[in-house]
Amino acid sequence: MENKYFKSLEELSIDITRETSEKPAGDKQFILEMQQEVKKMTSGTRRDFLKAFGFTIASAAIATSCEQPVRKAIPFLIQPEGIIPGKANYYASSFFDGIDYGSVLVKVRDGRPIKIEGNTLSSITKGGTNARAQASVLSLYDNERHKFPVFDGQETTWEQADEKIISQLNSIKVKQGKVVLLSPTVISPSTKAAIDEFVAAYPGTEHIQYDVLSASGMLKANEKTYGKAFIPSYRFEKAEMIVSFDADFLGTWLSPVEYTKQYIKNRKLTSGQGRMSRHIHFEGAMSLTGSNADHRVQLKPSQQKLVVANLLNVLRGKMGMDAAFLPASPVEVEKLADELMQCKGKSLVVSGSNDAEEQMLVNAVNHLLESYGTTILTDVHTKIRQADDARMDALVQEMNDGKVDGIIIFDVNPAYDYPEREKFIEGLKKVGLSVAMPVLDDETSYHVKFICPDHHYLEAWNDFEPMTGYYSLAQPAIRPIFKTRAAQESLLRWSGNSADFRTYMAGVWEQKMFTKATAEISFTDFWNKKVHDGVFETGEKESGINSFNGDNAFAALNSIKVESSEDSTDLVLYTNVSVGSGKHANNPWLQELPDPVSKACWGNYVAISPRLAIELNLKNEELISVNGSPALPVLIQPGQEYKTIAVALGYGREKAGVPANGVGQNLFGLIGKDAENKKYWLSDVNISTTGGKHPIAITQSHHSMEGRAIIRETTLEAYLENPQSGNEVRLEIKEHLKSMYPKAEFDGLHWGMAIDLNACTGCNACVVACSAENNVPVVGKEQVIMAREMHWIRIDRYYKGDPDNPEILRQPVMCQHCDNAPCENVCPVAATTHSNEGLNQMAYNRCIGTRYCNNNCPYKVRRFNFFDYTGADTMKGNRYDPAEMTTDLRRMVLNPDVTVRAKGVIEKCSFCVQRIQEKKLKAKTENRMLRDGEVVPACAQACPAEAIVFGNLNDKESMVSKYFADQRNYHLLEELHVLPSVGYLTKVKNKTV
Amino acid sequence: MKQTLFTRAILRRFAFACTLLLFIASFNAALAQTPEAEANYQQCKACHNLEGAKLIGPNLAGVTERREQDWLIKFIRNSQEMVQSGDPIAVALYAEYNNIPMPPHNLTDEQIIDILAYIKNGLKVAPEFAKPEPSNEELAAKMVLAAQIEAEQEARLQRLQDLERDANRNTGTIFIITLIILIVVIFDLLVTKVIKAKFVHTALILIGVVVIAEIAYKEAAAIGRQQYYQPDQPIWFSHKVHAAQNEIDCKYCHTAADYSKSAGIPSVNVCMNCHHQVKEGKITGTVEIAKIQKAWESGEPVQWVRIHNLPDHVYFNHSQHVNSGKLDCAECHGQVETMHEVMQVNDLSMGWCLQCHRKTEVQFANNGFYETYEKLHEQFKSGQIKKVTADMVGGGDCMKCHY
Amino acid sequence: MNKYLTAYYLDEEDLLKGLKKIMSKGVEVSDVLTPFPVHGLDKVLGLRRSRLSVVAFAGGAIGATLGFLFQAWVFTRAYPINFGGKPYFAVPSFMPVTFELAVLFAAFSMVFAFLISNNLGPGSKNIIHDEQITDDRFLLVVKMDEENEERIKVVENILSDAGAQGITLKA
Amino acid sequence: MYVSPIREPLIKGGKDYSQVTKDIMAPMAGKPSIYWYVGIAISGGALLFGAWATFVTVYYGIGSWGLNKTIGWAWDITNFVWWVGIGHAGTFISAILLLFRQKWRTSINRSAEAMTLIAIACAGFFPLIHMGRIVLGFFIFPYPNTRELWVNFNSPLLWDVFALTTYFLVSLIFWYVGLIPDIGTVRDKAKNKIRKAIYGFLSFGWTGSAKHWSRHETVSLILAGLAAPLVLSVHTIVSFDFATSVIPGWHTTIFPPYFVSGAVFSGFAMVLTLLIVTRKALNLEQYITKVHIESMTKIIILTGSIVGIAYITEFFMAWYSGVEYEQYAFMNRAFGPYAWAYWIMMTCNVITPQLFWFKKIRTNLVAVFIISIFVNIGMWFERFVIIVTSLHRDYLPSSWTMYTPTMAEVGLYVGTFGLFFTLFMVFIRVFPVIAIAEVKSVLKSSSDEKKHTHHE
Repeated sequence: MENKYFKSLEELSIDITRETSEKPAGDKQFILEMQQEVKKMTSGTRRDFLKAFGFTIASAAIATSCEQPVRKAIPFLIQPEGIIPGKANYYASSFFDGIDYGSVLVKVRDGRPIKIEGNTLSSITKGGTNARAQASVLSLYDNERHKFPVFDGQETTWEQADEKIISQLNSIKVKQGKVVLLSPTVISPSTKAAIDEFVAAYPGTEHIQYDVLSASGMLKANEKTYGKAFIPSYRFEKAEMIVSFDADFLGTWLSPVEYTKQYIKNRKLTSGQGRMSRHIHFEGAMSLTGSNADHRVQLKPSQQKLVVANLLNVLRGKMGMDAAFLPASPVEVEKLADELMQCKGKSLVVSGSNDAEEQMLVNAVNHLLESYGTTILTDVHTKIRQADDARMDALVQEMNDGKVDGIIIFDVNPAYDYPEREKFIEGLKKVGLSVAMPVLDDETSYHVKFICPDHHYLEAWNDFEPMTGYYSLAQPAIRPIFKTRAAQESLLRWSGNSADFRTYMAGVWEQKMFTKATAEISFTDFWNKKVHDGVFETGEKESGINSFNGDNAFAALNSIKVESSEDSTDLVLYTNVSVGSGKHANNPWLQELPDPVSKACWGNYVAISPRLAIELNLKNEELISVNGSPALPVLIQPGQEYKTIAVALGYGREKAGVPANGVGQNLFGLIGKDAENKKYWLSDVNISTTGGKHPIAITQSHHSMEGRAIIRETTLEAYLENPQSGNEVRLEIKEHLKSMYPKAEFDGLHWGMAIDLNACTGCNACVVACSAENNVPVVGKEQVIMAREMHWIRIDRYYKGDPDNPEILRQPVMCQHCDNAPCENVCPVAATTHSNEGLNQMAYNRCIGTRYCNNNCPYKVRRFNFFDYTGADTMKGNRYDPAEMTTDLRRMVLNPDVTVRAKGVIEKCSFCVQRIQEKKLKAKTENRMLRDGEVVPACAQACPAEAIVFGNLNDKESMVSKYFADQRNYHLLEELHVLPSVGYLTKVKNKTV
Repeated sequence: MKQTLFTRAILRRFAFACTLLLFIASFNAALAQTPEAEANYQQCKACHNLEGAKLIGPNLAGVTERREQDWLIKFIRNSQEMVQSGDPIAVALYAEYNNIPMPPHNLTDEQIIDILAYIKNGLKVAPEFAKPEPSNEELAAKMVLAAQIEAEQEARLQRLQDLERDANRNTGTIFIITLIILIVVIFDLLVTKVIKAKFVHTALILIGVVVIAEIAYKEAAAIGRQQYYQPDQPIWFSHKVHAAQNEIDCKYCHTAADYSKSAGIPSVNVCMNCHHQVKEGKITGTVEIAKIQKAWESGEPVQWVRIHNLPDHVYFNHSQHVNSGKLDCAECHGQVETMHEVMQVNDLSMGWCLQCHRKTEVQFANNGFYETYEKLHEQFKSGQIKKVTADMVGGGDCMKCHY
Repeated sequence: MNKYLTAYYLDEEDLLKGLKKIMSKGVEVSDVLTPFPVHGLDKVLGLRRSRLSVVAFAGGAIGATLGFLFQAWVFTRAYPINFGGKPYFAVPSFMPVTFELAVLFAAFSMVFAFLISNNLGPGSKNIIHDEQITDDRFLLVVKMDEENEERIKVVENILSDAGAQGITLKA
Repeated sequence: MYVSPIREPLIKGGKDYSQVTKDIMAPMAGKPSIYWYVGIAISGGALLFGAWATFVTVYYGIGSWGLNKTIGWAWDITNFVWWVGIGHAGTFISAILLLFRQKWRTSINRSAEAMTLIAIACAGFFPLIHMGRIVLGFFIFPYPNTRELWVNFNSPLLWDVFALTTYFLVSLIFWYVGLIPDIGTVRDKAKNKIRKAIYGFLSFGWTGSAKHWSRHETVSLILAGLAAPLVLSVHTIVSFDFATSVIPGWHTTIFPPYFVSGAVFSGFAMVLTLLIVTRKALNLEQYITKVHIESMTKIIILTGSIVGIAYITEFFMAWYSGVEYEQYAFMNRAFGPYAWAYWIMMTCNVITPQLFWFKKIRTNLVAVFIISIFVNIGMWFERFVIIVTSLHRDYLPSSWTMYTPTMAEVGLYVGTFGLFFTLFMVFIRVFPVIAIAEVKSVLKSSSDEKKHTHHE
């Protein structure tokens, strides 16, 4: 992938403000041909593509000279170097929203970032991304972005705002008052430097970090056992035995993309290693990670600490240490301890709890199992959670006590996500100088005097150090769309430094990073190379970590008591892989992304176990209130622990924008607190029905495979004995496949895709990537309830076995590009046909919408545009756009290479044909054959688990051919003899039957 | 590089020789003045004279003695980079020639060395490539022929324009007249009965219906099409003057055609490369050129009217056709060098695309990409098939253009 | 100038009997107009069997051939496209359309032939000798030479002998 | 002429030819009754409802229906197949019964054929309106175009286009050819000049010449010969829409005969429903007698039994094939969420027609009327069951959904009823509802008066 870099901001001369504001900006170096392209997408012709045939046909014969609308072609005044109209560039950047980190490439087409891809140069994310990183490009074009600085609710200029803020800061300085910088976890070295500069300029300043999803307990536990508050880095790929206590490390815990990449290394069997890690998961709610485990144990959160303590106790006993006297474990841990003992040094125990004591116990377990140094590294720190919950609580108290004179809030939103948000808002009112620096509209900015909007990360320079020694850079991929300014630059300005942040950052890098460089001689070379690569990895290590000190842990072990009675009901507050903490709630792609477990989207709900539902006489969608919370609908979730209910955070935004406002309910208020840390669960909750129903939008309503061989699975043991196990039926089916016609042959290219079900975790990154790449419309909650979601790729989820504790099986399904495609035969107008490369083609402009192909598709992967979701229809005023995806701003995210589909046409996965064509053309111009792995569809590119392999089936050496030749390979519904070009590898679980 | 059919033919003929010579070139650059150099030199010609009056840039005679070869290669590749990096000669040159940058050229080292050798040799190709000097008679005959061809092309264009105008004027009239006749005939058949012989009615009705159906069909098919579209442009820019008389290659201005989906409308600075110097034209005098000056000074880009428009559901890529398909621009755009103002000569309909895909050969033997097609290669080698056209490698598939 | 002598019966059996009688006396009955098809009438009048079935067959054959060839041309010559792995020349797929076109062509060609051969059609003006013939009258028409008044008399007598009513001479 | 002594007379009341003409033309003469106005007002209202639903569908999109990602067809194609089925009776009566020389058809074939044409018009509306982009519906015709793109002759939907168009056109000319002599009668009886001119134009200059009659008979017979296989082919091809697909419950080889018999079944039921009312309203009891009605009920028993056997055969085949998807589809039909639809279908189609075995019920007009409506309901549900319950749970359980209709879909269905009855009521005012000439031609052999005279 060719990624370009900018040498300076001045060269970045693409300006799209003219698109969004009526008045042309002063910048004359403006590519208007690009603008033309943008215009086409945003307001003009692409959506009108059938207008001509639609309604002028009748008058055509008479109006013989009916003129076409004049289209303008407006060139650059001066063509910027490296930018060719109509050709995409890739720029390395980094995504960090205070929760997830990802090193990414930004695809920029004609001046607009349109797609996020993973950066393979990063050894943290290794080219993987998650759904939120994929979706982040859409938030650049959020309708509710702050467009200019605001003072007292009125638009102001940056000069005026700066002047007022500086004078107030100075008066605080004079009276020796206190200023607080409230930020999410800061992992940017340059931002830290800027903050330091600010603190130096205003000595009464305190920098407080605030994590919505806190790991404060872990930090404190490590402080107690290792003498420093840090989060170690994990090496799941080195672990042969993984035990997780409610740590959703594949979905939401710390750095899921990184962990997925590691985890999958030991789960894939395609390179013939015949070895798999064993993953045991304890949890109350049903999480993504839990559903991927080999063995999932239901455990109420209030009992989790007790189980960890018992495990520690048993291990100590087995190792001949003195055991404490503990209350009995609610689940049996003897066998688990035995298994762990066998994998000593190759095991990893993690806990998602924010309880410092529990984390200490976990540390002790890991210490006993000799995990430190192999699967857990204390000298490389994961830095993406640094906040101390107690500090934030103290701040809110101080604010209410009038002890804070000024507060500058970075891109955090405590007025929404702080547990006692009312108290925070009250306190904020008492602060003389309140400045917010958000990117998107949020609740907090309604309570501050100054809004000094920050750039979106795709418009800004930035640097990150997510892990010790792993640096990465972010560079602007577009000129700021609105009158925003980098938050760091604002800080610098207020502390009297007039440097722009890029220069400042380069300075920091010259001083701090360049010294660590080995290959480059000049800083310019170094800088250009690093900006180009996006990452800089030094391999440096942390120092000053003590050796393990078990005293505190042992003390904790001894003080364990039973926290809740047997029949109390626990509530788990979790975040999902889509909207997460709610920061991304205004992103329609994420709102419409089905939860990997429940398949529900557009809102939260109370997940409740089937047994409890019967007991409480609750039905799906009935409204209930938990501990007096706002009413939420019930969703009966198989696999949920009997007495545990769960609700997702991140919903119920009030000031986020049309897509997010009023979707779901905000339950941050229920977050509890133990001694010093936030507690994401409650015991002994009170459930009351409030009457009424609220519909839940679920994309899959039937959960059983009905005994069909849809997902074929086996156990590791059986697989080692017979690699075909679980897939035996394939041989039988193959024998019976006969046809009256000869099999079609493809010369040259025959595209195929193989999906390793063992690797796929169901994280949904592919779904968002596909939507972004292919302009898949967002249809909104009502339409999802009507079962009309448009996703070209979906992840089917089936429950198997005991409904109270089922196994979960997942399968990504997209168009299978059958070589005997049933859909093609039935289209009366030849709108869907087969290409000579084995693609099942869909010509939208030919489609008349009979939906016959959809009916005749056994996989039901075709999608019909029931309404005018995109604004591409010929008729005016019938647009159906509940998520406001067709505003001029939002439309900038559209991929110009993919047609925007009109009302009444069928669409479906094209195997990203635009990418195939692009790479074929590249090969042609370079006078060579295509290389295996050169063409990567969006889903495969995004997949952090490397579950999707794409390539040429005619090339016997290609990866996909090898997958197809694997004995685990099978085709979905192959007995129909439709000859799909997508293969699946059987799911293998490391479990004993 | 001016890729007319003629030069392409030459190129192909000398393909082997070129490769051979490129091989030799690594030993002795001065030897390699291939016809390719002659073609590539067209790019230089726009701004440089060999000797005599200076154009936009310095004269090229003796340039190879004046400068180091490495310096020249670098400069030709990207002069601005050198100016910015502070190369003294480059900076001086830049200042001397009114701060007009020499645009970067996408040429290989070999190509540049080749051109330099060609310049050194006084714009002559190496003897082994040289065409025999034509005699006076031949020259005269050639000139006559050229004049004839030009006249023919002009006449053809005129015919097209006339046809289009006539067609526009006439279809409406014909339609209305036919409609009236049809109504009268039907009325007569049923009511007045003036004409006794019914076959007259039948014939007239049949003819009328056919005529009306044909007009309706043609016009319905032409909706969204702009064949013969020739809008007035904000600047009266003559392709004939630029492309034919001044022999500027298409891709000198439409630079992106080789690399991108769109060929690109030249940015104003490209125009200014020449028009810093050239302030008066042969036809319009200073009037039109002043407009581009004005655009340059005011910073308002020129809003040209797009002529060749495809519907939005069609994906067309210039580099696919120009670069890897080695098509001549004229195959789709017509003889632009004969037109002052450009007119769309083809209807750009799907049928037109398909017909071309069915008859146009791909670079099957020459391009490594096609090695993928093993069976086709077998058939090709065994003589089973004589040529491989675009539709044989999927050029007729929907998703080549619609996705 | 020709004149027509008409006479009618009120029952088809009387008609048939009378007609036989009249014809045996050498009167050339040029036409018989009836309100519904009378069986045996064509035999008495000596009408030939209609060849419309030949037209229908020819039309059907043309329709089927054209239909089949057109489909084959489209799929193998004009624009061969791979539909669901089927060969381009997929004969079973062509059958329904071929059949329908055969029937369509057969039916239309025959009906057009019928209309043309009978000089029927929209706006066609045939002589209507008696408006009652579409109700309950069975009318005989005998073409007479105007000059030969004697012969007219003779025929009139024959008609009335045969029980025909309402004998009239029309221009 | 030999007349079977056992057979009941087909035409009662001792009519002569002139009386026949008068009786049959009576509904066309004079001012229509108040009932006619009420009827046309109601059906016009239904038509307006349909117009509204059409607008909503075209303007807002198919989204105004209850379809979803899994169920691409529901009421639209159900209605389409149902109407096509109803459109089978007319041509079946005229063509097949003509070939079999069934004289009782003469009293009912005209109105049945008219009903056929109108029903096909109603049916044809649904494939049009169900298109997502109806304005581009012309793509479906193989016309020469600058795209050089034709149509897909592999598609059953395209076959439908040809089959329906052919069926409609052939039925139309068949009907019209039969009408020509009767229009001649109307023309000759017309007193008003304009009326005479119009009918004169429409009568194509009919004279009643023996030669014309002879050819007319030939044409009718050959058209019947052509229309007979056509009738069978139309529903066969409609059934291909399902039978050639891969969906369990659709992919069934017995569909063609099953659909054809079902179509005749529902067609006759509709003819009964209409004629029982028409004969009463237009005083045609002596022409459309109980004999006619009984004959039709007998055909209903036959076809209803075939349909019943087909239902059972489907189940047997699902079990016998050993295909799990097929088995599930049928179990799901009978016991799944749409079981109610299945049992309505079974009751109405298999059980109720069996009541016609009893002569008392067969000859009781009220009972026949009610049962005929039941059959129509049952046949509608048959198509609903085939389409919706097969689609809603097909291969991958992840995509299984449910379907509920919307007001727009109801509107379209009601609208076609409006169209149907409006056109039918216009028809009875404009053309003779019974084939006058044909009745006259069988009058002697089949009327009660003539029976007496011939037995002497």
